[in-house]
Amino acid sequence: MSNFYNEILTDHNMHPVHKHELAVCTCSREGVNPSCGDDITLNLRIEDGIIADGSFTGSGCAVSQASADIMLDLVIGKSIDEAERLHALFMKMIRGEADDSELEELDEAAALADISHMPARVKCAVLGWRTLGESLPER
Amino acid sequence: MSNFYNEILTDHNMHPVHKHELAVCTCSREGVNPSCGDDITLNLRIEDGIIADGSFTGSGCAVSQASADIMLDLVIGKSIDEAERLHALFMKMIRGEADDSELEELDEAAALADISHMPARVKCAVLGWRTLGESLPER
Amino acid sequence: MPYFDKRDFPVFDAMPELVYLDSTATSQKPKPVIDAVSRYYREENANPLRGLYGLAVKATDAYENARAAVHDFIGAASEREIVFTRNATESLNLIASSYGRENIRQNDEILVTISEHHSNFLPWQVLAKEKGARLKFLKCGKDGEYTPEMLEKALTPRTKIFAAAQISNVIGRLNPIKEFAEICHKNGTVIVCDGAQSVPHIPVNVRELGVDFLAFSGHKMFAPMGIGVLYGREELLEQMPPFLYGGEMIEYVTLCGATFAELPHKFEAGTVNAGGAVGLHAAIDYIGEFGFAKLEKREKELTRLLIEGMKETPHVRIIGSEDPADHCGIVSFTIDDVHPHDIAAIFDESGIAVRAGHHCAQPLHKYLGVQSSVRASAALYNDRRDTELFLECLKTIRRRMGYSE
Amino acid sequence: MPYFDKRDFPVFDAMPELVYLDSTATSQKPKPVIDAVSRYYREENANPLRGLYGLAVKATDAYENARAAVHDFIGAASEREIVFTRNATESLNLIASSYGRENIRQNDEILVTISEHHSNFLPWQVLAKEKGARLKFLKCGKDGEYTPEMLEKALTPRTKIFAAAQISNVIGRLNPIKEFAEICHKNGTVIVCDGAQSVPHIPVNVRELGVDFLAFSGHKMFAPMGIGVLYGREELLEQMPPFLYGGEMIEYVTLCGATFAELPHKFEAGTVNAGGAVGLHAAIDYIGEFGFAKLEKREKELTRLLIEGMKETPHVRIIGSEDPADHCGIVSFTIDDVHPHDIAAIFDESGIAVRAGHHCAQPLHKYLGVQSSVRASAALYNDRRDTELFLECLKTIRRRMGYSE
Ligand SMILES: Cc1ncc(COP(=O)(O)O)c(C=O)c1O
Ligand SMILES: Cc1ncc(COP(=O)(O)O)c(C=O)c1O
Repeated sequence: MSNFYNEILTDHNMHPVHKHELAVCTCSREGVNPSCGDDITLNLRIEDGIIADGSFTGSGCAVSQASADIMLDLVIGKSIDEAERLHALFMKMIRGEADDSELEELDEAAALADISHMPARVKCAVLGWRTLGESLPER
Repeated sequence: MSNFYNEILTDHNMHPVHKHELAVCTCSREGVNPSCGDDITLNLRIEDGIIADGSFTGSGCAVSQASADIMLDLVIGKSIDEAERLHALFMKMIRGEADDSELEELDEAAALADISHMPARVKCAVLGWRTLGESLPER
Repeated sequence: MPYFDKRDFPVFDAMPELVYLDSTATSQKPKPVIDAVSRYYREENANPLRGLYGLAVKATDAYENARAAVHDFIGAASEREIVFTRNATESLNLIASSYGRENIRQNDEILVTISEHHSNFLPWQVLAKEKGARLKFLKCGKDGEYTPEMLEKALTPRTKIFAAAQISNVIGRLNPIKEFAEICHKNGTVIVCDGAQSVPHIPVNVRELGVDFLAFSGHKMFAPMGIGVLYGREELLEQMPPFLYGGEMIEYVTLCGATFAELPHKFEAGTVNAGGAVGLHAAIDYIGEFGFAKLEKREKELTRLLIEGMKETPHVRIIGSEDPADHCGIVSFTIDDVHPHDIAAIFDESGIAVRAGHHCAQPLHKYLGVQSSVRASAALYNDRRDTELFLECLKTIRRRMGYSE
Repeated sequence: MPYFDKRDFPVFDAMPELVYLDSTATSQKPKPVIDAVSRYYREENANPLRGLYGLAVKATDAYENARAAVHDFIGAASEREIVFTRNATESLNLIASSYGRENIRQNDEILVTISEHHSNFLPWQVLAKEKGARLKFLKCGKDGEYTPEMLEKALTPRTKIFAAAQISNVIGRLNPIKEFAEICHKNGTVIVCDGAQSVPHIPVNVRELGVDFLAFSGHKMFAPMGIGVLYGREELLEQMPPFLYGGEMIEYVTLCGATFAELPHKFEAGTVNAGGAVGLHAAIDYIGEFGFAKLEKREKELTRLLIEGMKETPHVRIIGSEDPADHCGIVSFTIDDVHPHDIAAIFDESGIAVRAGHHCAQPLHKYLGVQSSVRASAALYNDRRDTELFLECLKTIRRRMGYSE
């Protein structure tokens, strides 16, 4: 826990790649954490079952912002199925149940693994992913 | 405390002298302890500033009944002033503040001295006296 | 390793001669419970729920683990159904105030048993008055019993709530709550179960019983004072408005309104009693290690000794059934011609702690035609010697009050 | 003999490196308090108030002696004015529910300060809605101050209640409650003082202040959780209906009505928290031995160190006044570009416990135009090293978040 705010996290927080409006989007959804005041809007452009593009806007702590940015890095270009799978994987990691190969798949998102020791912050790390889960079409 | 229910107390409880109606009385007053269910009616005949006669009726624990009976033993025939003084003395004893000579003045009522160790029963011991105090004319 | 008897309870070190037969009023506390609370304050104390630092995480875990333990202990469907309160009284007031105010209309009926503790009676009386509803009473039979048939007869289409103790703190008899719940639900009636005297004595499973609400107190089951539980079916709790306001029970607050936190926090206003919850958790563990099978066996045996001795003592009249099997560790009685307060005082002179009075059940006493009564109650720390000393003293009481026999 | 510093507080044995700067949320507990509670359960535990045996007399004495201690501590006129509750939140809800419901009519006004804790805000919001009354807000100046003039302007002939904290848990500034009380009484307005943050930090005398009600929590002043206090002027408490129903708060109960016990028992439903009261008593004794003069001096000194260091740190913005003299051990702040939750998490990585969020004062944060803030607060167990470590870490935060300075 003694260096949770590593470079990956602070970088994505200070210089988010995906924090902007999205001109063309097929779905836009707000996610909030009342207790933290975190508030993001996730925009996705889904085409032929593929997340063709995505962005987010909003405000909140570094954890929520960086996590959303890292998430978009991971899922843009992926199929909905694959995004669902990564979503499930991320949740598994948060519960402290992911193994090393699974952490590898999560790439930079694995930087958030230690959040499982900070229950009050889990909501922040999960906010983007939860909103993604709610945005993906049901099947 | 190990023999609070002495003969004086049980005697006055089983064979009260003053527990009866009073044909002629100048004042009759009810006194109750809601938490115990003790309930007595104190009848007094006051003539020329003297408690010429008195009685009580009602029901309750041995402490409340015996204490009322002992009290009437003490105050019948006494002046109102003297009854007031004994009332004050009794209260002093209950607070554990009476000295030996004062206890002597209280005669059999001194059998109740130990009640000060049983706060929940103080109300019972005091019921008759409290009602007496409320019955005596204000001055 | 605990001994599961007097030796676990430090009060009997402090007062080795004490014969404590008033566990129905409050239980004594075993060392593991006292120590768990101290340990919490020595090692884990912080304000739970919102803390962003390690110690607050520990405090939150301690508190929420206690909730999980309660949830397991009474077989709730979800931890969201477990609300921590101060005591059974507050739990019952919460139900009447939040569920009751929201759901009771004029001319509705609320049914309570005649033997309810004031805590499961006054809140309904107040509610009925406020709403213009009718408060009705289910009366027990001569052995203190309530049967499904009695309940069936008393319910009407207007009966919105039925409130009943699983075990009355005076009669001590186990009521058929499972059957009651079935009958209530067929009638569209919500059943509120007062478990203050059952949860400490028998295994209680809310889903098996099928009750809508269950209330109980920690202090009667070896936990510290100041912690109690309200169980409510999630579906009902979900629709209920908050009870008290402030602290972590909110979601958003603005100048003109507020939205509220999720269950169970919606009902836990202000800083929670984490120390108390930790104590309750330790108490549940203590009971769990002992096991209800052994606990019930011991209490039944003590009850049998008490009742058999009482029946042999002239002028002693037991309230409710004379069959020990009908009492769960609780026996109330009177002695002819001797006031219960005097009886208790004489017991006290012999170092025996029993309760006397109306036991917060004035309507029952009135119904039975007695002013008050004496109550002896047993718990797992009592032993045969306690019952013997009690019975010995019992036999002397009329004599000590001046009666020849 | 206590040391009156960290050494009295076992949590610092368990976590020697802990820098605890969250006493505003809850205080740590000194050994004398933890031990007093254990001792109560080991030696004096019974259900207080109605017991007819020695142990119950001890329990009653323990409980009522605690009441007497509280009465002395806050200078109440009578012990009848001291009601034990669970916490300040419950005390405030009790006032709103019992006094408020009875006395507030349609179109009346209730005035609260914009910086009130939700616990002294939501109960009034709910009451106002229920009664069709108007809730109005007294806004603070730019240094977090409230002046008598501000209050005078805000009161109208319809203002029935004014609710204000003596010290806000965010701003940390002492409000002129005595002057407020005078102004209120001239206007026929009842003043409710939230003492949750003042009673632990400064001598509070209700008669000198002239407040009608005062609420505070034990757990913020070294006592265990689960015990709080409501002070009310006897004349007001006397006319108020009960709050919760059941247990020793009754006089007579019949099937169709009830009469209630005398003050303060009328407001204490169900089995009381004697263990908690004993803990509060020990906490009052602990503070008393230390003395407020020394306590205030130490807290002032720590506050000065904190604020001076903060002012030297770029990008740190203090909420309220920048003058240490205007803070009673409580300093809330923000750091440019860094979210308070991240700030608290970074402090936690250095073993420093501070709070972040809205501190149950969302309306104030909205009014100040910030989402949330970080709060550091000092108590008598903090020392110069704590402030140094705090300030050292504070200086690194922006850098650790990737900012160049
Ligand atoms: C000013 C103020 N009022 C009220 C409260 C509520 O106190 P409690 O949570 O102990 O009820 C607090 C504590 O959080 C406070 O700081
Ligand atoms: C059957 C029953 N219900 C409710 C209560 C109230 O419990 P408490 O005083 O802990 O709120 C009691 C205990 O006195 C009880 O015996």
